[in-house]
Amino acid sequence: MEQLFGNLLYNYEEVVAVILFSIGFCILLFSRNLIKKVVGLDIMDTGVFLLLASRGYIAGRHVPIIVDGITTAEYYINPIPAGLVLTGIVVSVSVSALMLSLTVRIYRTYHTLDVDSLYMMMSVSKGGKQ
Amino acid sequence: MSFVQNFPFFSVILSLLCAVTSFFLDARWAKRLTLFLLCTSIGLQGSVLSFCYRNHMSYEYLMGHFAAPWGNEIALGILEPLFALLFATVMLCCVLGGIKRMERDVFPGKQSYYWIMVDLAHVSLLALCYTNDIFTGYVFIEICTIASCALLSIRENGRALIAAVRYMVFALIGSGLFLIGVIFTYSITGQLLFPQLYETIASLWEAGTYRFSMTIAIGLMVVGLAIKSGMFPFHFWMPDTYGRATPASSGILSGVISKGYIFLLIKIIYRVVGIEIFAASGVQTLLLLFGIAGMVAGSVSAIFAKRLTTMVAFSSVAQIGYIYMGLGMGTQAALIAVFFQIFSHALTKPMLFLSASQLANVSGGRQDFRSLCGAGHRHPVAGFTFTVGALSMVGIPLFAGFIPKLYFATSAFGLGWKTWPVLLALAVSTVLNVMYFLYTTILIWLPREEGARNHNRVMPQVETIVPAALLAGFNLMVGIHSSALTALFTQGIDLFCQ
Amino acid sequence: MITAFRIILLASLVICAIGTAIVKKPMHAIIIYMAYSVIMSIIWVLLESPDLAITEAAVGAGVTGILFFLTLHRINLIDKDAEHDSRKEDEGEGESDHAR
Amino acid sequence: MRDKPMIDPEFSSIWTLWKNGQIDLTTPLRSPGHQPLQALKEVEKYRPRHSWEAYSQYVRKSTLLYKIAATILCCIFITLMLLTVANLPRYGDPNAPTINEVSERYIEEGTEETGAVNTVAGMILDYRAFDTLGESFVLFTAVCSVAVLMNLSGKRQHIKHTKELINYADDMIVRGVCRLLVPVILLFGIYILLNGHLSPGGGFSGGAVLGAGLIIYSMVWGEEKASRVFPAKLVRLVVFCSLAFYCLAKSYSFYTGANHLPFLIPEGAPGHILSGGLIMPLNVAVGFVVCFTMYSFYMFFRRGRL
Amino acid sequence: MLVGIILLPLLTGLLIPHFIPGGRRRRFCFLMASQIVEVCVVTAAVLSGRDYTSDIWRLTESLTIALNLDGVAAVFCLLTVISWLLTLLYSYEYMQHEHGHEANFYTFLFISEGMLLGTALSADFVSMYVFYELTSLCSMPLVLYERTRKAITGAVKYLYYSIGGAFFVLFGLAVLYDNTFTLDFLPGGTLIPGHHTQLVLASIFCIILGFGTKAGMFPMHNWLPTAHPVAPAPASALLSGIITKAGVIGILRVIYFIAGANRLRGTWVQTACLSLALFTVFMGSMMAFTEKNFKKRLAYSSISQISYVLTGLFVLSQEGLMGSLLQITFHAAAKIALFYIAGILICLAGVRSVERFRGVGRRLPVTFGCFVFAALSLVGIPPFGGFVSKWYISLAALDGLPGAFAYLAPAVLLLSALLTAGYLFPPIIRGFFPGADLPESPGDRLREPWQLTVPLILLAAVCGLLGLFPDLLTSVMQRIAGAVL
Repeated sequence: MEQLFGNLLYNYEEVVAVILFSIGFCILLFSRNLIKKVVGLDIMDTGVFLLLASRGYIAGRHVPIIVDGITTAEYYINPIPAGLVLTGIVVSVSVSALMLSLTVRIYRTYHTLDVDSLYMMMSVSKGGKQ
Repeated sequence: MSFVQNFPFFSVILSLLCAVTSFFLDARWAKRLTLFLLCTSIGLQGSVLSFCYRNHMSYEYLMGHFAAPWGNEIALGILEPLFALLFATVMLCCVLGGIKRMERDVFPGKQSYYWIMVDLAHVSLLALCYTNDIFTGYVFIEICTIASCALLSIRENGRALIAAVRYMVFALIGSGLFLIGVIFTYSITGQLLFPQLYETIASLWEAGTYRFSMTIAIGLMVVGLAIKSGMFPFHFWMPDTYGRATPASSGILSGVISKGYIFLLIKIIYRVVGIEIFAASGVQTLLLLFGIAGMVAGSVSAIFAKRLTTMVAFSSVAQIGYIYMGLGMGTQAALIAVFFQIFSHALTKPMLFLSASQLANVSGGRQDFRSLCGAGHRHPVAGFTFTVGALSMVGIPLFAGFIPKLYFATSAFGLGWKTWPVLLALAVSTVLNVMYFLYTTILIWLPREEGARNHNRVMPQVETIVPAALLAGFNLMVGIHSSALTALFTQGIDLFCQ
Repeated sequence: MITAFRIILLASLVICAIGTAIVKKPMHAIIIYMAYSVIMSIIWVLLESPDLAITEAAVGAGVTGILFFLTLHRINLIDKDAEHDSRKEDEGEGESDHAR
Repeated sequence: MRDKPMIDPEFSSIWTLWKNGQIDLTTPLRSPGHQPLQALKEVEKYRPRHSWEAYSQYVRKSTLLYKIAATILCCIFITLMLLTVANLPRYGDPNAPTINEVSERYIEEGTEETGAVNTVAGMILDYRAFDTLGESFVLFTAVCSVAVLMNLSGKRQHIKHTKELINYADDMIVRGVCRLLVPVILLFGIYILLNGHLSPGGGFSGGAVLGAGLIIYSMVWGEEKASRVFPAKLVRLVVFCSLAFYCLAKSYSFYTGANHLPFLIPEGAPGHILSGGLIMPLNVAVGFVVCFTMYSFYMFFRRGRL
Repeated sequence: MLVGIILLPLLTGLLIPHFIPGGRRRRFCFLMASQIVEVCVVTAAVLSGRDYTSDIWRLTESLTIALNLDGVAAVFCLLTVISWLLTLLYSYEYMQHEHGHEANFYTFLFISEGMLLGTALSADFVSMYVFYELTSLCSMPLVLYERTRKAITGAVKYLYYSIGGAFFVLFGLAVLYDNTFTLDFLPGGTLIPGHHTQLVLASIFCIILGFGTKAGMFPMHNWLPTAHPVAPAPASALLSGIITKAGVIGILRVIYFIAGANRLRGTWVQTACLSLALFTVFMGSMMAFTEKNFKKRLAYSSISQISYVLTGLFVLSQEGLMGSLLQITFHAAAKIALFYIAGILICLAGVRSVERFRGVGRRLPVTFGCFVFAALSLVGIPPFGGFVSKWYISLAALDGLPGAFAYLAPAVLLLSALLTAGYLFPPIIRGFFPGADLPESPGDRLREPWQLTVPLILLAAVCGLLGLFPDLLTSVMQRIAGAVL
């Protein structure tokens, strides 16, 4: 048990990342406002990225940019997570732009951002027409 | 390295280029470009498939100058081109069958975007089929998600938009979980390509270190893909998504895109994790239970559905339940059954959606079952295709749906306690399928005494006949002459799991 | 020292996230989220990956925030339009309101 | 539930039909006219017609179960996650499994093999270029979908009241600051873009900075002016050209790599601006894509068209 | 050859009613011609004595669709084609009185004939299953023909019961798939000895239940009285005369060719099935006795009569098999004749319920004459056909069955024969002797068209003559049963 907590204390970045992810998850599940849902989505993504980047970090090493010819791997951190996170950030911005435009369209159609009222509209609008 | 082996890569690049070019063109040319692309890609995949089948070989294709584990690469045997071929063919049939309706649903200024999205969905499916790198898989999953959301919401109708939001929320949760799974796997193994991952995971499991994290990582990846492909407890986005989109899109979404995710999942199970570790990690049993629950729940809610397309969409919840049940059984026979199920469902469901929308059209755009009485007489082609699809879904012999049911039933034995739930679920779900599909079939073939007059009977045109005939023909072909497919599957599995 | 700084940053990150969760108005949530992104980009620097820091600062704090604000702006515009239309409608079909 | 009668009474599921045995063919169905566009309008113009609180009460009741289930799900999820994190290799551990031959080769031979001093740039643009190709197409897909959703060129969708915005260009301070700021931002972006293979940054960061600069520009001096500077055709053309160039260049290197043909692009001496083979042009292409993606996001949200 | 036998009616049904120009008469001549050709082909194939076998295609790599013409198949095929021939002749006149799309009727009539022949001819379990399902599907539109509420209800009920039964069969098939050497039909059975015995027995019981659905065996008999009366008379004649026998074929094949009589003899399966069959015999007669609507009464009587056949099968002895084959033949003849009569009564005299039969016999003497013959044969009065079969079945039961069943079975059969007499003779008597207190005069004699009466008379003659000279059949059936056991 204490070994477990010790590990948790060591991996505090990852713990924070997981907590962020869970907060985003909760916002996504519980918030009734579409815009806040999108915010939650972004927080979720950043949590994931923090997790990934902190996996690549090594204490006391430097940016993986080769300066004055030192090419020993012990001098630099692991470059792979940085690249993956770069991809992830771009993906997340595209996704949130898409979600926001969906939000605007929905507001234009139904004049509300509240999820429950949206479902009410769905339940009472004439579903049989195409 | 013979020239044919470049073809998968060519098809990927070609469809990327087509997408970019359509961004610069108007709708008419974009349409022609997309159709050309789909036909070409069918040709390419077909030639690759025949090449691999003749030489019975599987090979890695470097994407760049650096071999694994340093560079990206794609790997293919027999199964990958086979499924790519299936996906391209079904997409072609969908867009052919849906063109007229799409041009009525989508605002003319935006139709070129529709074709771009079809191209992008196609390329992402190809990449999901061929990729040998788990992170590439993630990237193309995202492309697939965004493209399918656009395909869904391009029909600017309120319900479709809400459906799109729901779909996006679930899909993004899914890809987030998948990404976390990938990260855990990476931080345990330090690898991203399938073969190296396989070796490292096997050795780690032997050593017994990080077993818990490994299990959780596997579970996260599986659950993420399962959410995106609509496994039972996470299927809430499905009915509206499939029921509200324009028919071509619903065909593509339900027939092809979910299958793409499932194929990636199968690759992960068999080529990254390895089936023994997958079974040992206990995720397998989970899949079995959820699959069985989905088979029953999907059919039940289909019986209570009030619109035709919603009913069809719920039935695909049940059908995907079959697939997950098969993955949960975990034997090779079950895997073959799963492949058959993927084939039959991918060939049948678009047919059902297209014909359902045409039937609704001739019923004055209404989808409730009473307006649909006798729609088959008003639009004979659509009625015929719907009948074929329904019979296949029920699992009548000679139709494609019968083969997977038979294989599931025969491969259910010798699984210990799993045997009886599987058989029971098969029984229940078949009976339920009969209840709604055959009933609907009878319904659409009933004449409407009064109503029949004020609807003019639609004379079938070529663009409705051709895709319908194609899909129905494929369906019957799979149902009647399945031995060729079985041979492909067995050889493919040998190459796949080595 | 650096660890303490890092921990402070992470704590404020969590606080920002929780704040986003609890505030009512979307506007406030968005502002807090932009602060969150800025903190995140500092953390990227501490994690020895400056490319991420630049990208996060430009994308997360910049573009995404602007997109959020534009969304709110569009929504207000739509409301104004709606009032506009409804005024016209009410002049047109007053009795239908009584019918409801 | 108040909203029951609103639902079309003609609707009946298979179950209801099946329960009472047969389809009633005797009563004539109401003959439906065939106008889907009309129907679509109805759905779009729909406004709620009955009391919200009655419904919201009903929703509370119906969503309570969902809330409980979601809470339980979250708790289980968090615990599992924490346990997994506790079971991972330690943070900052120099001999974690991630430090293996892959990352070592990226660092040690990366400069010779790719000619890029910035290992990350070399990795994403040469070793793992297929991912990055997909990534830039994610952006492209997003632009197209946003265009689909936000494009106002449809009928009955033009927005009034656009004049009610504050016109920043009249404000002297804002104008002056931005006149100083925007060129600097753009220069910085270009610098990051061009030095992507030597210093931190690269296509994505530089493109994002450039995009931010363009957005500020068009915010201050108005979209009209901005769209006169960057007309829609131009934006499309640039995006098309850079993505096409990206595809072709990468497919050249993929093809040569896979078929083990000689790769004819010179690597150049590491550390110089003209080095790294294809990396710098690719960075520029990616930068253009990202920049104009951000810009067109802004424009679509702002005025509904490029 | 065998493929031709199946394909000919299929193509006939698909092409001739729709694509032959000219009037109803011309089309009908074509149909008749092709049916006659069919009869000749089948007869030739049977008489030539060689046993044809042909693999059509491979469904999966292990399951093939194969046909084989052995004794049992020969009996069924001859029955089928001959009764279809007569029915075709009958329905030419009859269908004028029905309103509906006649071409579709002929289409599905012929298609279901083809599928039924396939069921009889199939050489292994899988192909039989396939053809069996297709038979149920293709015969469903015949019930649906009139498209009234009742017709739809009947059709849907028929469909659900058949598919449900078929699923039982599929389940059993899946079990047998890996507990048999092969799924081909070999006399004596192909079970792997001592291999999950209980599981195999259970699956065989499931299969029997599943096929029993179509044969109207007790737990799932309920669709018959709903579906048969609503179909037009020719269709219902075939449905209850021949198509129900598809289930009988299935049970026969499973018992004697997959499981093997010796493996089943004395097991709980035999006991359970016997008790079910006997109960059905009794219950069917009772229900028929209480039923007023004539066609419904006939449907119930088919339930009981077909369970005679099943009883004979479950005896698991050569005499039993022979008796049931005889019973199949005679019941087909008698029941088809009776349904023809019901059709004639409906379309000429407009009489549906049994009470209104009074005096109809005088108006339709020929019909009622044949009615007498058919009824006597169905009851099993000595000189008539039905007697022979029931006699053999009872004999087999007496010396073939263990313990109480040996006496119970003949008693039940006798009782149900009495009941049969009870529900068949009163209508005849009423028909001929209305009694003095007839409220209004029954009306003068009606003209009975020859297309309606000729098939009827033929069938009645079969009932009579084959009863007088049973050796014609018994010797053949003896050989067939001997070949099986």
